[in-house]
Amino acid sequence: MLIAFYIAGVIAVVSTIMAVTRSNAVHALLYLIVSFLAAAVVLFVLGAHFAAALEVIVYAGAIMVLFVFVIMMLNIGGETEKAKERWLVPKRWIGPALMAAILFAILSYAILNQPVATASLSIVEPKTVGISLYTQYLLGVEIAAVMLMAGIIGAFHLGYTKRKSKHRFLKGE
Amino acid sequence: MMRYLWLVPVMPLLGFLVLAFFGRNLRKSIITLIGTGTVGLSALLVILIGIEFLTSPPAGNAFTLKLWTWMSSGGLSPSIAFYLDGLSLAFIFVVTFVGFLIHVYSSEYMRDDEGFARFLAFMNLFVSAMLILVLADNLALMYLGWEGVGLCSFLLIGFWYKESANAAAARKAFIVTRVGDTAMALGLFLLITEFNTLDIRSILETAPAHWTPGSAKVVWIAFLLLGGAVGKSAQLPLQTWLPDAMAGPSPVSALIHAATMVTAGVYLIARNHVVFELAPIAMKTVAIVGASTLLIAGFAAVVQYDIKRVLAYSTISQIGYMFLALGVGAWSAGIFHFMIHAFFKALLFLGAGAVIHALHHEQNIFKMGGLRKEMPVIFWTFLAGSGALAALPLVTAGFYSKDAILWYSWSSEKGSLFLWAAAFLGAFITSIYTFRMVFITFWGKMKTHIHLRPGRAMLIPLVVLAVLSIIGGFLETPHNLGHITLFSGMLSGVLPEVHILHSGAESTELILQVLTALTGFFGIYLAWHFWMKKPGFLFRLKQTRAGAALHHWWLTGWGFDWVYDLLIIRPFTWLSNINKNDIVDYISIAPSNLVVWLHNLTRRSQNGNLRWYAAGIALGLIITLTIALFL
Amino acid sequence: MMEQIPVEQSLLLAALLFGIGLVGVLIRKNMILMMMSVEIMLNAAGMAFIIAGSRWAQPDGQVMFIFILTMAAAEVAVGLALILKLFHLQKSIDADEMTQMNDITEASESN
Amino acid sequence: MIIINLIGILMLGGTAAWIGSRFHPHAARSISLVSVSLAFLLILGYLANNLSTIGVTSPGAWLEEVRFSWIPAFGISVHFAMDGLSLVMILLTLFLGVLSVLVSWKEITDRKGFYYFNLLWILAGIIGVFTALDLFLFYFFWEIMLIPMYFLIGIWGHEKRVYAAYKFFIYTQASGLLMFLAILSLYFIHGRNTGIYSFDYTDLLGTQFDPKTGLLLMGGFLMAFSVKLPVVPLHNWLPDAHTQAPTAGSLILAGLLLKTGAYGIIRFAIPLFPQAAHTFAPAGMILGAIGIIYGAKLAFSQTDLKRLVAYTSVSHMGFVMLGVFAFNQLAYQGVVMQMVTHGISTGALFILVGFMYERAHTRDINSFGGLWATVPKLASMMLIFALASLGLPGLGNFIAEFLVLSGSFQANMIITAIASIGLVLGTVYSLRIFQRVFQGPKNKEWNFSDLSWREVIIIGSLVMVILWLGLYPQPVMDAVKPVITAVLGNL
Amino acid sequence: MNNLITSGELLQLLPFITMLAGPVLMIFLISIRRNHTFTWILTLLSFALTLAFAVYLMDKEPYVSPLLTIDRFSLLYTGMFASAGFLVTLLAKRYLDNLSERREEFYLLLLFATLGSSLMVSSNGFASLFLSLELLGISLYALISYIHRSGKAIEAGLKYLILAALSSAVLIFGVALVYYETGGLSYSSIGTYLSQHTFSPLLVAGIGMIIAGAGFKLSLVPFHWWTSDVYQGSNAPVTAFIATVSKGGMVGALIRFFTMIHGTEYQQVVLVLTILAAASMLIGNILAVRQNNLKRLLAYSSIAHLGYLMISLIAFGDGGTQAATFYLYAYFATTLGAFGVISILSDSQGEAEELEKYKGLFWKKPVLAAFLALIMFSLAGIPLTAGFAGKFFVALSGVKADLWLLLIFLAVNSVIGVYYYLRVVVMMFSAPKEKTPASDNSSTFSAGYIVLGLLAIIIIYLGISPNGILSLIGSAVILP
Repeated sequence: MLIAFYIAGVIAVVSTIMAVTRSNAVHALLYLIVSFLAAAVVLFVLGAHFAAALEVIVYAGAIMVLFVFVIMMLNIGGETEKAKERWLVPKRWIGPALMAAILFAILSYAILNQPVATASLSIVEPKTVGISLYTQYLLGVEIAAVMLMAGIIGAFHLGYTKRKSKHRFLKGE
Repeated sequence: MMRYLWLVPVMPLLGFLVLAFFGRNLRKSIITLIGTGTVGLSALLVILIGIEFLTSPPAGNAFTLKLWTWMSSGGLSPSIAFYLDGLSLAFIFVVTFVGFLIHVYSSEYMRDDEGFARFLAFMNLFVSAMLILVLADNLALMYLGWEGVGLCSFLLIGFWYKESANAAAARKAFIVTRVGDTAMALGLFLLITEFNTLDIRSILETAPAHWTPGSAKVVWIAFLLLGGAVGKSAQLPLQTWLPDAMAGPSPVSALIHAATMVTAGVYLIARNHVVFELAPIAMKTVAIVGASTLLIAGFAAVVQYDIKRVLAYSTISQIGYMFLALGVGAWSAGIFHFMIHAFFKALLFLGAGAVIHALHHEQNIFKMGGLRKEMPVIFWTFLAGSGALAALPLVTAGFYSKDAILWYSWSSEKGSLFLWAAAFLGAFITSIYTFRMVFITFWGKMKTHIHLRPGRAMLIPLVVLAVLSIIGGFLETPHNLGHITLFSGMLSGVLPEVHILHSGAESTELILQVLTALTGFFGIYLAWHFWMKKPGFLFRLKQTRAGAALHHWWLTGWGFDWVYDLLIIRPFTWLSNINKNDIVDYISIAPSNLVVWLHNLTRRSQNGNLRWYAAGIALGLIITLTIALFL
Repeated sequence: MMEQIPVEQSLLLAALLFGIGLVGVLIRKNMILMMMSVEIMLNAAGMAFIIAGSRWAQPDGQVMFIFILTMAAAEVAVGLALILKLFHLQKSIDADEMTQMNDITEASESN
Repeated sequence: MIIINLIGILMLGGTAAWIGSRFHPHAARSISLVSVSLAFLLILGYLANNLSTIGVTSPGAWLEEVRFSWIPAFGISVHFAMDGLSLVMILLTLFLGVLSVLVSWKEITDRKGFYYFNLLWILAGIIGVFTALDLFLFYFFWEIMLIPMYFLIGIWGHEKRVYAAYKFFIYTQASGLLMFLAILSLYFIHGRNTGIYSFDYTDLLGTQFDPKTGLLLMGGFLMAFSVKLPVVPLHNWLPDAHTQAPTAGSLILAGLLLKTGAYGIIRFAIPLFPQAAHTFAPAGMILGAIGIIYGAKLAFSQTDLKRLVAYTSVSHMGFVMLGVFAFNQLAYQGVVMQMVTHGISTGALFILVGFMYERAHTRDINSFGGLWATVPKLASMMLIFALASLGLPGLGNFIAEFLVLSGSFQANMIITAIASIGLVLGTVYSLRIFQRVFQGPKNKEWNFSDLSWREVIIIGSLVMVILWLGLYPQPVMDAVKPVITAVLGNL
Repeated sequence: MNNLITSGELLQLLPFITMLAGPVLMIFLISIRRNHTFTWILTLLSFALTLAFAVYLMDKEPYVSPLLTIDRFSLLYTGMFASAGFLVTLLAKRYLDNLSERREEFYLLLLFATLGSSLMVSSNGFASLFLSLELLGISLYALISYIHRSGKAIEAGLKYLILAALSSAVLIFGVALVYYETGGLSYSSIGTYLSQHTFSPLLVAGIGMIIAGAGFKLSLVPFHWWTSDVYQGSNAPVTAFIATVSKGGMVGALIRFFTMIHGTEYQQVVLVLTILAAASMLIGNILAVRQNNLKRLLAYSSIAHLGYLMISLIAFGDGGTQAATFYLYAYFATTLGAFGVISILSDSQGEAEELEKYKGLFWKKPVLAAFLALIMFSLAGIPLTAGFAGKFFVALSGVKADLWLLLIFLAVNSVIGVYYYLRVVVMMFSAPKEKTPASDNSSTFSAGYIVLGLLAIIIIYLGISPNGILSLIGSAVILP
């Protein structure tokens, strides 16, 4: 299992890096899906089976597909990005990478400076998750539902582009 | 009668108020009536009060009339109160009487001026202020009069205000005397600190017990008061304003800058004689100031060609005599000289005024001449005044008053040979410049057409004053010449007797008198010789470089103005000009500039770029974590 | 019981993913990819929750993961709608061209 | 109750003026004249009724007091009280208030309603400052009087009004905040010491501090008061504000607003922190002397008449600073007299300059000259107040300066001696005002009219007051004597 | 199942349910027939009812569940948010009238956002905090870009979305770390853990990240970047909403969190907060100094104001929470008023955001200008206004806690603040460029004017007599 963790971890990291650096948006997304799948493996190894499943289904499956969909719709697969981005200019990425590295270093410092001895990980069954979701976190689920509703209403409103008449406020523009 | 003392200063004040408020709407005769009448009434009142005072003296030979408490705080409570004794009586007599004469003179002299009412109003105000000065029972009130006369001097010097030069002269007079006044004010503060009162009598009574002679405090006080006196009386080193003050109309010069105000310093010192006697070094300084002033002013007078400036320097010089007298402790001699000087100097100024008036505002003596025959009354009265000024023996009042000073500067225990020598030399120069002026003006050829002849209102005061310049001296004569002591008798209760060191040296006195008389005549001869008979010598002297320099040096009053200009006025105006916009302002604007600078700096961070913002947040996160974890 | 998976290492993995996601947000100009990078970060956070939940043997970690998932979905929905709108308006989804509002062109009046 | 009535009348009057101006263009000025006069009469009536008790109250006692709870949770109450000092200042406020309405009568032509609203609210604020005894309330009024003043300068001022208004506001606000912090810490220190959390002046008197804290807190108070006063390095708002304000604004600024600083020092800064005040005294006196001389010097350099007069205020207020830290009866009497007489004389100068400006539309001293014959009344009035400003005996300012200097002389001779150079410099600039404008050759054929009846009444009343104060200042001095005794007694 | 909701608890949740029921009802109505005015009224009703219920529940038993604690504190905030929402709704009507279609969703989102904010304050653990935060956030994204034909609105929405998501990720990662360390998500369990353990670096990092995430919502420097652009890009009512309700929710949540964990007893936390507060005051004010866009100016000023508020958060135990809440009240009233004026002045020419537009306003629309002047004075902290009282209480708590550095910052920055607030006032009082006749369409403005009138009364009331609110706040204790 440990091996699986490491392999999955490495894949996740590498594919995420690829996802972040690819100039072709579709490629990037595909790498990201790989990354999510690897992350799902990690989650599985960590004992969160239910979460691992959700990671695959919702993240890699639903959300990323949404992204792909939009990219396809806008038809900005490679060219737009390529034309404008000069990728291998260090100026572009060195600062952010440095910052992220520092942040990672700080977090590593914090993680590795643990006064408590290494704890063991245990499996959390989907059942317990389900039970707590519908007992203790019932209100949370409600709120999440409202949140989704808000998201849907928002997306619905923003996605609406049918009429061509302009808003009165914007006629001047 | 004495309870009407308050009316003495109030009468002219009323005159002032009436003229100030309604003067422009009144007819000239009424203006004259009010302007001279109020002073005349005052003079009358003074004479009545004087008679009562002398015939039935009040208790303690002094009379106090308290009107109201001026300000009372923490024990210090100066009042508006008048104090009459021999000294103040002498002064108010001169002020009202000479003042009245000068008012009468002015009523004709200034009649055609557009500011006639204003002139008389100011003159009235001056008389009132001067009377308050001398009648004040405390130093605070005296300070009121002191500043009041300064103000009137300012207003009257600048009476013809449209000329910038006149305004400048007025300003100069006010500011220079104000320097002295400030010193005097400090003296008053020190007196308050010491006694918590400004009441002159109580100060004088308690001072001898309060201080040991020569203690630091009293010396300081004496010097500070002397500062005030020096300023007002145009003595070294604050004498520079008086020659310029001649910018005012001649009656002003006569009244303020000869007869009364400029002698306020003498009055101040005489009034506070106890303080000065407790500070021998201050006394000595007074004497030295007087001696050196009389010399410096005398030399300056010799080269002046403006008739009024000659008289102005002569005034400075004569007041120097008074200071000398005070300095050697000859108090009453000083005061006596003040009175006589008031007569003859007022006379001279009025006479000069008449000449100037007649010659169409010509003041340069070298453009006059030969007026002896044209204006006989003026000539004779002027001659009488000049005689008094030059102290021609026996017949002029000036002889008696000046002789006393010369004698005491020799014989007093505070006197010395040097002081006498200075005074003697001064007397010699006096006769030179006096008769230089007389000869140039009245002898020789007519150079200017006579424009206007003085009328009765101008001549009567001249005659009266001329008479007084002659006979005034008989109030007080040396003991080898009749020994009349009417004047010093009046002052005896107020001022101490002079302590004579060389007592019994009657022969010395006589020798000195004769010497003085002879030098006086010698001076007249020299004046005749150099300016009438052989004017070429002096002309050639002036051509030489040293002669020219000396001439210029004396003409400009020994260069005091130049020094003050260099040391004080220029630095001050320079500072004012470079710091016109207040350097502190720049400092205070700095923070706001800093904020704007920071604004322009930080503004760039809000560039609208999303990635930049995200980076900002990441950076913020790093900073936050760093602080939290590592600080 | 399972093999000992070092907790620190798994947490480090989450932190690393988080960091990479951050780099993505900072360097991508394409709005879609920016959002995608945010998703990486959120996913990393979810992973950290699962690690923590596993550590304490509590379901809360996974519950939080689910909540994060939900939130991500809702956010992506709105976000993509917005990106579509942006594309319609500007014909570009370049983040660097989205600088209509800033303090630099708002020239400060000098007074 | 009279205090509340006064403030109420002014505030209501101001509001009524604003509303009234909607109905009739001239309603505003009439309404405000009526309400200010009413307030003035009210206080005069009070004075007449209590004339016998004013000078003889025991030290520290109040003539009038109102107090009710405001924010009890923090020990804040509405506490107004009036003693001789407050009474004198209120009289001055309302007197100048009436004049300021009269001065504005014709000068203000647009937005009258709002103008008079501001004018009256400033007066109300100032009265509040002079009577508030709760420190919170005091700060409240301290700030309240700024806003209408700010509007007055910023809207009806001259060419650089906005800058001046900013500067005025920011200076006072910044320093006020320091005072505010000082008030708060005073509140807590007192609360911790005694368990009584209160902003009330009477409670806070006698709070003990360690010397450093005391000095810091007094510094906070002094900061605010010094800016208002103003003390020299903090004076820069003043020339601009005075110069740019409309005439009534300058009158109120110079006549009243500056006095709140002096009042604050006497009422709060020194009694609350006696020890610190003693420590600070030499520095305070030096600052005073610097102010006297520096202000005079700057006044001399100015060519803008109003600015010149403004700098004379800096110089004159130096006397206040000098006297306040001399800690003796003489100096304190002098300080109070200076507060009153400076209000009158400088106010009058501003009014006169305002009259000139109305006629000539310039304040440049070099563009005038030789106007004495043209406008003799104006000239004589200007002369009188120039003389007052240089401290001529017989006019009120002399009493003030004389007392201040003789008092401070007892405290510190050298500083006083240096400060008295200001007397000479005062002469220099005062004469300059008068001579440049009214003497010398005419620069330009000005077609001036002399003072109108309204103007004569305004200035004439000021002349009467300054003469009265110069010749018989005793009533004022008696009225404040108990206050001064109390303040000095606390030291 | 003791965790299920009983009817009694349902009653206790009424304020929240109202904010939920309103939208649900509206969705139904929309699906039948769109009617703007009716939806508007319904929204107002929802807010009013929420407020009424909040007031009603004040004296009732508090509701405590594993996720939410509805005590007086949360009800106080809920009431505040509902009132703010009510006023925003009033302002929005005219705005949306000008929009040709789809106006009703605005109200749904507004109610959702308000609900989110209220829930944030009621959350007693990070799970519910996160959810409600996101509820607020997601509603806001859409609200900001609501007038989506405007490029600015879309831009603002996207910027907010990306940055908010980023900061959410940071926050939630921090929460994960804290959870990893303490084994609990609720504040009380974290508090218990902290009382027994020392701070470990991981916990510090976690709390640091939480503060960073919260700092974003509060727009504290250096997480403030979004503020000006979002303020400018979104329409005025929404800006008002962001400035008030969204920030207020986070303030309430922070107060609760810190109360539960006694956060200000930890020196690291205090240090971080101090630096954030100081930086916010300074940078916020400096950025605003010469800003010519009123909305951006208010954005920067809000940064500074949150900085001031942080003082009382840091002072905490010393009456700090009360001061913070009071300050929030004052800030709410003032900010709403400011944006109210902007939305009233906005017309078909666009948003009234350029300061130039306000030139001479006093002579054209005196009432409006006087009101805006009042707002500016309140923001500047001048007496007679709520802003002064707020600043007074903040400073009082700061002095009590001896936070001298921050107080000096407060003083200095207030002065800078005075400058730019006055600039707005000066603009209004300076003479207008051209004499434009006052375009009087007051009938359409009436709702706006009602809002302003109400706010003016509130601002002055709070400034003069803060007693009532103070005692209300004082009684609003936070239950564990």
